[in-house]
Amino acid sequence: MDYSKQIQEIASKLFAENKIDYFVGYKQNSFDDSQVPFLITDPAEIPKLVFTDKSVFNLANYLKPDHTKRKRVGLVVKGCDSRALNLMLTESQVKRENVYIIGICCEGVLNDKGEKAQNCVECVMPDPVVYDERIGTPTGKREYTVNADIRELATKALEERADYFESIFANCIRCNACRHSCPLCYCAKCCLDQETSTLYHGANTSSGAMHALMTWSLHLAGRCVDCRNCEKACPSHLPLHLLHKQNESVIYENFQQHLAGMEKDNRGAFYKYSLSDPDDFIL
Amino acid sequence: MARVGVFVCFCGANIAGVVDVPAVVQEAKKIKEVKIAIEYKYMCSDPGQQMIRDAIVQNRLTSVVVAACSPRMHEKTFRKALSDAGMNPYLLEIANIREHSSWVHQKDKKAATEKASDLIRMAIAKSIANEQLHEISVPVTKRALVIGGGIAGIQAALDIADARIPVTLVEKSPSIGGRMAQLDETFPTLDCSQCILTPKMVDVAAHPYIELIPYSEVIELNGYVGNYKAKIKKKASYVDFSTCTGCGTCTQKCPVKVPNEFNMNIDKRKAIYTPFPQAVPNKPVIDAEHCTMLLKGKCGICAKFCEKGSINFKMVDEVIEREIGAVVIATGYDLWDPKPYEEYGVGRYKDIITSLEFERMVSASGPTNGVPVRPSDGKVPKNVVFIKCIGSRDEAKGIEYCSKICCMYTAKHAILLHHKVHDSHAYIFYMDIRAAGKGYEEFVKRAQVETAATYLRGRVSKIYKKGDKLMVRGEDAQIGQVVEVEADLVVLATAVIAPKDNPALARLLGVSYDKYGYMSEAHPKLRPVETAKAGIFLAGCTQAPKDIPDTVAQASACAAKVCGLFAGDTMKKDPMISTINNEFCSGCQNCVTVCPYQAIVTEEIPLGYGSKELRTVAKINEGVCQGCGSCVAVCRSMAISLAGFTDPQIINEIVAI
Amino acid sequence: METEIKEAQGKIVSAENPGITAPADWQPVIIGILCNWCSYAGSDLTGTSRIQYPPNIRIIRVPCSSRVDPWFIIKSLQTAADGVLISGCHPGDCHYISGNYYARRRFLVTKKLLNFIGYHENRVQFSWVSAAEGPKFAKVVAKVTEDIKKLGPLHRYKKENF
Amino acid sequence: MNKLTYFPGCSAHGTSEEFDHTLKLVMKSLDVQMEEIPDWNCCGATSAHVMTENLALALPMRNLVLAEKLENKTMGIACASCYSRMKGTKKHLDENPELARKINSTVIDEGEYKGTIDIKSMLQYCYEEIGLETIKSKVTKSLSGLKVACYYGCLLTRPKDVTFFDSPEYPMSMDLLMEALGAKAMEFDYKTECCGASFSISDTEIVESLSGKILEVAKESGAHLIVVACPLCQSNLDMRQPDIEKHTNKKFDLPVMYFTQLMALAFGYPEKELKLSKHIVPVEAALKHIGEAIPEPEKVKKTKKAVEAESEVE
Repeated sequence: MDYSKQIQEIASKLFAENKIDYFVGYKQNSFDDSQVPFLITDPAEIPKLVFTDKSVFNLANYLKPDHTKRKRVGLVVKGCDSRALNLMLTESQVKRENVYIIGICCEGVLNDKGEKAQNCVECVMPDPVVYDERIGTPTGKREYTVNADIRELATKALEERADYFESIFANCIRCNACRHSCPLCYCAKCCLDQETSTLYHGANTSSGAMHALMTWSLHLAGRCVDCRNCEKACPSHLPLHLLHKQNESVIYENFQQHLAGMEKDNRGAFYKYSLSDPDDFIL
Repeated sequence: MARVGVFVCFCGANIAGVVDVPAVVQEAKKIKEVKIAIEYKYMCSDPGQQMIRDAIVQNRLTSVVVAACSPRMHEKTFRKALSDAGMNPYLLEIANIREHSSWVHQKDKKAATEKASDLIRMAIAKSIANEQLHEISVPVTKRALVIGGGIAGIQAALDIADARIPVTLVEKSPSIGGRMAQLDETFPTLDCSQCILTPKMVDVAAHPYIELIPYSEVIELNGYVGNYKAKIKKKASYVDFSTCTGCGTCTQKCPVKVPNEFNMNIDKRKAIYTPFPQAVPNKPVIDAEHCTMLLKGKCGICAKFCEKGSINFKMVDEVIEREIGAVVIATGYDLWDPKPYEEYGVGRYKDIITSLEFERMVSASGPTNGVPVRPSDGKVPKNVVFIKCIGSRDEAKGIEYCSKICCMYTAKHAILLHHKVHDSHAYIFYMDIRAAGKGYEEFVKRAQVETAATYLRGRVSKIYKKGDKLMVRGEDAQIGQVVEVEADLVVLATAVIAPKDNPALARLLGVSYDKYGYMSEAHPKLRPVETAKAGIFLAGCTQAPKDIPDTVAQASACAAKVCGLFAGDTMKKDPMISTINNEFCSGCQNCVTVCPYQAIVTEEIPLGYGSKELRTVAKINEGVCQGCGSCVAVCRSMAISLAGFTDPQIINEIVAI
Repeated sequence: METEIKEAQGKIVSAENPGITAPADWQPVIIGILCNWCSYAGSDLTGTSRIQYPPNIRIIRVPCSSRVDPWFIIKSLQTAADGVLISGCHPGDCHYISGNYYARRRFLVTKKLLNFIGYHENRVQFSWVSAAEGPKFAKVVAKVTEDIKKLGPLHRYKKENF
Repeated sequence: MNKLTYFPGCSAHGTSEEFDHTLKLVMKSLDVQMEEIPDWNCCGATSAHVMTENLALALPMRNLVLAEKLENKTMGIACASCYSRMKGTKKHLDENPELARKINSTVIDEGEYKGTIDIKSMLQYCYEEIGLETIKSKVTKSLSGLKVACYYGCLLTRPKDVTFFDSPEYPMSMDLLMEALGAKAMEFDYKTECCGASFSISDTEIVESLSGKILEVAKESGAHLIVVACPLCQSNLDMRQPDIEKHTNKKFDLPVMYFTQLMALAFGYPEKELKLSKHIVPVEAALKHIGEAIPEPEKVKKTKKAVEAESEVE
């Protein structure tokens, strides 16, 4: 898929009609064939905008900083990105009138190995759920499948899993890149922050990392849209999606098939309840 | 640097008998923040409390740990001791080493002692993180809203008003009086219901502190205890009460006839009507569903005959607002529809009626002038069969619970029948006779002996027609045989059920209700008149089936509660509630969605110091917050903290172990 | 997986984490977080009715089970606790109307997540205990203690291990 | 041409031959093709389930398995107790698949039980599947003038959560069916009372008292005859009637006919087709009433007081 042309046209139109102050899209990376997020204020730069199956990042993240928050922004979102954006709207982090959303009916993006990324293979909603303008042909909601890695890990012995995760947590350097890259991690004070960490998680150890990442993933439980920004940002390449997908699968099967950000005003699964929620695990 | 005092109680042998108190005290002394650790026989005794007060002063303590019984027991006692010593009472922590150690590990003294030390260490750790808290005082609007003008509502309103507290009494029908007004005589004394009720009704109308709003409903309630705002919808009566004299000409002249619900539809009333002669207020209203003028624009006879010109067909519903401090719910009860009893021929046989229909017939002011008659042919019945537990205690057809009053009023009906029709005979089929109450058992005896009513223990399996008689076939369990009674009239003691719009009202008021639709009390034994929502109280059958004495008692209890609430100009409130740190609040409003009391609202604050731009943050309404902490646990940015149970306090406890 | 404890020369070895042994008389530490209105009152009743239960549990009082943030559990496992028990009012009985319903959702997800990263499911348990259920509270504590004993001491992610 | 899988039950070929026969006639003129289950067996009623539960389940189950082999999925059952056993069994098996598999594998060789059959009593079939309108349209000889008391017996509508048909206590389907044929269905309170069938062999006295009561109330209702939908009811009320009359020294002579016989009559079949010779209590006299005019019941005279009340009313 290559929607660069359309996006450039829309961008120039928006600037021309003075509908936006910023436009956030993707541009070709200078040193390899990957792409990077690209925020432009000057229409002259519009030709640099591209969108292909290498446009991996979730740009909703760029609505977090105050300066974009308060400007009129034109934004390119894929299915998953739009779900994140939807949740940001629901949690009133973004004013709807401040964003002009260009929704892409996504055909899936590639991972570093050049094959279709796992989250795209397992994608439940390739079409944008919120947009002003839609590009491509919608293919509709797909059936939910439990993440392959989760299924595989579930077959492993408890102890094996424990060792595996201990090794993961041991490699966390507590740089918080995951937090910064997540569009839904907009809190002013975060469970990952060091000044809270002494109280909450102890030092920079696998123990601390376990505590920090677990708490973090629980803060995103029922909200994570599986865009994998965190994973892409992680310098030690931790498979962070495992924690999120695990929670997602539990929530999906137990809480009325809740999926984050699918509809407007559908908050995370922890902010509502049903009388019929499972009770058998309680003595 | 924290300076903690630890005070360990022997509680006689209750604690010391199992826990090695001196050892525990030594353990406590090892902790560096602990400035003083002492033991005493009974800490809750005056000398015990004196020890604490002295220690606080002498050691300039910053927090106090009392290791004794459960905080649910003596927290208040010791808090008082602290404040008497000039210390903030909320710097107290209690280590529960009795209920949680000495009493439950009596066989393992060593473990019990270790556990006691741990519990104390936890309490110390927590107390170090304790903050000074101050009771919140909220202003009170001294006006009560009473919903429902039956005997419960009337009693509550009068008692509150007699304490010179203004009351707004809202009744949805045109007149107050409720079910009791429909009754003829009341058990167990057989005094005339009307005679004892109508004076109270008049008092309500005349009382300077009562604002009676008939023919209206509460449609909205906002705010919190002491500071509620209620919206009340006054239904259009099409009669201007200010000018109407209640002469009744309109009612006489009105040509439209409608089944009379006050008389259980046995006879008819007019489209413009007062429900019953003693109605309060005694002003007619027009029933818009049946008035031909309102429906077809023809007629208007009432208007022609009204000398005062009080009829106004243009009148519309009006919504008024009242500021109130407390609410009393007294919506009463409905009766269960016995239609499912097909084997009795309910609905097919006119001569099978419900108890309330019978009640209306024997009522002197009733549709048959106090004489029971067969609806089918108007003959006066000789043999009358009363069947109890119709719908009550019946999982299959009705509801599980016992309606409580049927045994008594059926006995009453037997007696009344005897009074009205001397040569009649009453047969009563029953499952049990439940006559617990002052003079109740004697009353039942009276029915059995004086009026020679035949009590048959067993269920009726069948009613069938024979000529113009109803053959009632049932079991007499005491002789273990099937018996058949030839009846002229069958009276079904149908179950008491919650009014059908109770759930809607409950949701609107924010109180909880049970599966039957009855309003739920805060505690089944110890808080039977309060709801879980502060400032809202329950009177009468809205909470559960009750007889008149119980209803009146509960209504007066509500009044006492309301008066207590209004005792001061402000209300003291436990300070253990949530507070929001704007700095960290990102305004996601997830806390707003989880708060069970709608205690969290949003406010706009400047983005930064002196900045023009605004941002949204959550705001706790002190008066409403009950301190459950739901919001704290869902606040990812840790912007909310719950006084008394802050994250540092709890974490300190965990880490201390 | 097999979680029975093998007796090995007067030492107990948990099959959950082999290599970790403890003296045969090892006693687990269990942190219990109870809601004030039902479970804490229930535990008080257990006391007043003198019903005996294992002394391993250390009880923390919170107003409502909905106050329990998942990281209290994680924190407990990271520090002294070998197991955690959290108890609240029965569904429908919550003193705060709906608190325990929200809590229930968090608990399920937390329990599964912990199990996913390698904690045995019995390490963290939940119960509904009403103010009237003194005997039940004793039973619950006994059961949880028994379960944890089977699992042996918890070694992973303990702060002192680093 | 609708198809219907038919389970006659043992009595259809014996005591209730007239039922079976007229049923077939009626279904023919209603253009329903009945397919009798090949090699069907006893439903186990009244005897099996007092002995061993599994046998009581196995017997009907085999019939269901056989029925599932036929392509039509609706089964019509003549006898009320067969109906009750079949439908009860199906419910039980569907609720306990484990048990179903067990019984299936151990005693039933005819194939695997799927639970795909929809079971209806013949009355239910006429009322729900065919419908009163169609039935009305087939009537060539109205039964006007004939007063009937419809007796459903205990099993046709009970238990409610097994049959899911009509009211368990005061059903009306047969009454309406009779009205459709032109007859007048009388108000009859004992329409679902027990006739004592299960004691019809062991303790006839009980039967006599119970059935006696039913006859008495039926007579009281002013009916010329009783209409039934179950062979056991029929034999109890009809065959035992002389004894009951002797026993209670009351005179009833209430013929007891199957609803299908009356349908056949109304559909214009000659009387001889009804096999009236099968009846103990002679029917002919009762059928004479057909064509009579029924006088309107005179209005009940009301007392003065009632009239006053009325005047207040109208």
